[in-house]
Amino acid sequence: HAQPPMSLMQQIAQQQASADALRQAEQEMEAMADVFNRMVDACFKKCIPSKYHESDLNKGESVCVDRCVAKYMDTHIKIGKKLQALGEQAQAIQEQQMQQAA
Amino acid sequence: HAQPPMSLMQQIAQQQASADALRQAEQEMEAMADVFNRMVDACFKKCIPSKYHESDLNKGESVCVDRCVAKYMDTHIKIGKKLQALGEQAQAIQEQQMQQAA
Amino acid sequence: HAQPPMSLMQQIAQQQASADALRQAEQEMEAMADVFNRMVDACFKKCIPSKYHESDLNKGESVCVDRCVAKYMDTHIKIGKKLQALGEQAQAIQEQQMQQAA
Amino acid sequence: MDLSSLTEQDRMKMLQLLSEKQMKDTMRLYNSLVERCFTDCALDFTTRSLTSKEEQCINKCADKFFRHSARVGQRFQEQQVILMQQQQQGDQPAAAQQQQ
Amino acid sequence: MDLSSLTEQDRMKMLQLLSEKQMKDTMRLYNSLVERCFTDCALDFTTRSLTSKEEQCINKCADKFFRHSARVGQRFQEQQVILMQQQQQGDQPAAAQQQQ
Amino acid sequence: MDLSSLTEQDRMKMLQLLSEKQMKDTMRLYNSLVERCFTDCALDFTTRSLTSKEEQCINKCADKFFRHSARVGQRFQEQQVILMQQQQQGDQPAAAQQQQ
Repeated sequence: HAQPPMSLMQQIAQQQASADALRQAEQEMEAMADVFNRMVDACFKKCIPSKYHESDLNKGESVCVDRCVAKYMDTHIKIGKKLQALGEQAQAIQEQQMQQAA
Repeated sequence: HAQPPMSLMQQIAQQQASADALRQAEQEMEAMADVFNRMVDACFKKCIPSKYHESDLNKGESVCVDRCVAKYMDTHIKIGKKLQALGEQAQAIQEQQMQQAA
Repeated sequence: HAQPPMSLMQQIAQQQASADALRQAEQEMEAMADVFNRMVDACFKKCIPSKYHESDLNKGESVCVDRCVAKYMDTHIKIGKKLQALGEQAQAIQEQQMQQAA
Repeated sequence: MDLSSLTEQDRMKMLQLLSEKQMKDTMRLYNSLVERCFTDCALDFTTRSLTSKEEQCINKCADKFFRHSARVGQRFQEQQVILMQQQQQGDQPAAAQQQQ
Repeated sequence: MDLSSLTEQDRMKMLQLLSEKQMKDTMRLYNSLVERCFTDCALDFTTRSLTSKEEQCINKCADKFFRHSARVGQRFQEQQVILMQQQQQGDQPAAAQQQQ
Repeated sequence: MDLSSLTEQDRMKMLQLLSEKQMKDTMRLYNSLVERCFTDCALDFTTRSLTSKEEQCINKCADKFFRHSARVGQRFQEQQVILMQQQQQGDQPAAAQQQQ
């Protein structure tokens, strides 16, 4: 049952990679759930009057919900691109500063 | 100090059961705290005008808070039963589908 | 490479202290982030009209934000002192009760 | 999500995590639903128990929220599928294929 | 909560968890109280420090919230006890015994 | 924060934690920004895609929020430094040195 050193290292590295993938998957699940929950809330506020006359979604509410989801996703994507551009900009400035410092 | 295999298995099973019970207790504590915090918020909004004329709860506010807690708990129970019924309904449909598939 | 028992104990104690410090640092980070996020939200509501006429913060908005942060921190400190006094009061009552029980 | 690097043990952990997450989400849904329907429907604090009018409102509120939430879930999934297809077709602008 | 299956070590962990949870709850209470009283009381942004009127409002807001929160806590506990008793008496409908 | 008692291994963990925390904060910022700008800007539900007016509003909303958030961050840090200096000078009342 003696383990050669290299194989042990590999084993540890594999376990680390697995733990990292697990944490990342966990974070992605949470991020997705957060998006969904906020969308549910936002579209409920936009489309469902708080009078609750009946249990069903009526025609007008249903159409509103469909459009609301589409618009929400659109907003999500647009702001995502903005954030990405901002991140790249910040990185470019940082790199420029590091070059000037060198 | 040699451990027979069965006993080791039992030990691991016991530790697993303990860890599971710990996680469940943790979740229950969090769920309870969430209920309480939301109730505090909801009843503050319902019963305490945001003028804050004095530090004490006056008579009217106190009575309102008591009734608010009772109604909130009632709502909690009613919606809980609804969720449970819905869960059972979903399970029944799932079982029906599995029988049809078999 | 044999470890004398005492040293092992010390090692375990050191690891425990380290794990505790890690958790505490984690909690402090989270508390700080919570303060900041709430302040950002509160001051956005107080100072930025939801019309969004331009991308920049205008002069009036900027001045408002600066004052808002100062007032928010002041509120934070004042309520912190209140909580502390309350905690000490509760502790004094508890100690008194324990003396009476003894 | 790239789960190919997971060990067998972590795969099990993943499933447990998923079920815990689901449990937590259900709790959150439950608690937020109670808060919402209570806030919108409990309007009379001259009594200690829910009036029949309040109770009806709470029932409709909960039903409506379930249906709303299910509908948002469906649309969300559909959009996710469209977005994935677009990404595979080489990152075309998302808006272009979503008109009306 | 069924804690009978806990090992001695996990029982210790449980206590630590409880105290951490309490710490976190206190933090959350603190931060949400600041947010609430600031939002309701800080209304004048022509000055950089709190006016005496704002400060008085914040003091009353915090006091009132503590008392409110304590009262809700008391009532909540009482209701929990009633609910447990009802469950032991064989799951009778909760509403029936709570009238007025 | 007293991190002097951290082992080398936990120091590494701390850095990882920090980067995960940052990741999470960015996610939270992202999601809350989407919710805020959507709520304030998406007002017309007779169409399925954002109108150009809505889109402009969302752009300005996001820009404004970034700038707002950055400004609050700066002021917050400045105040933290002042508070620390005051603590080192022996806990003088915080309000006294903050007038106007």
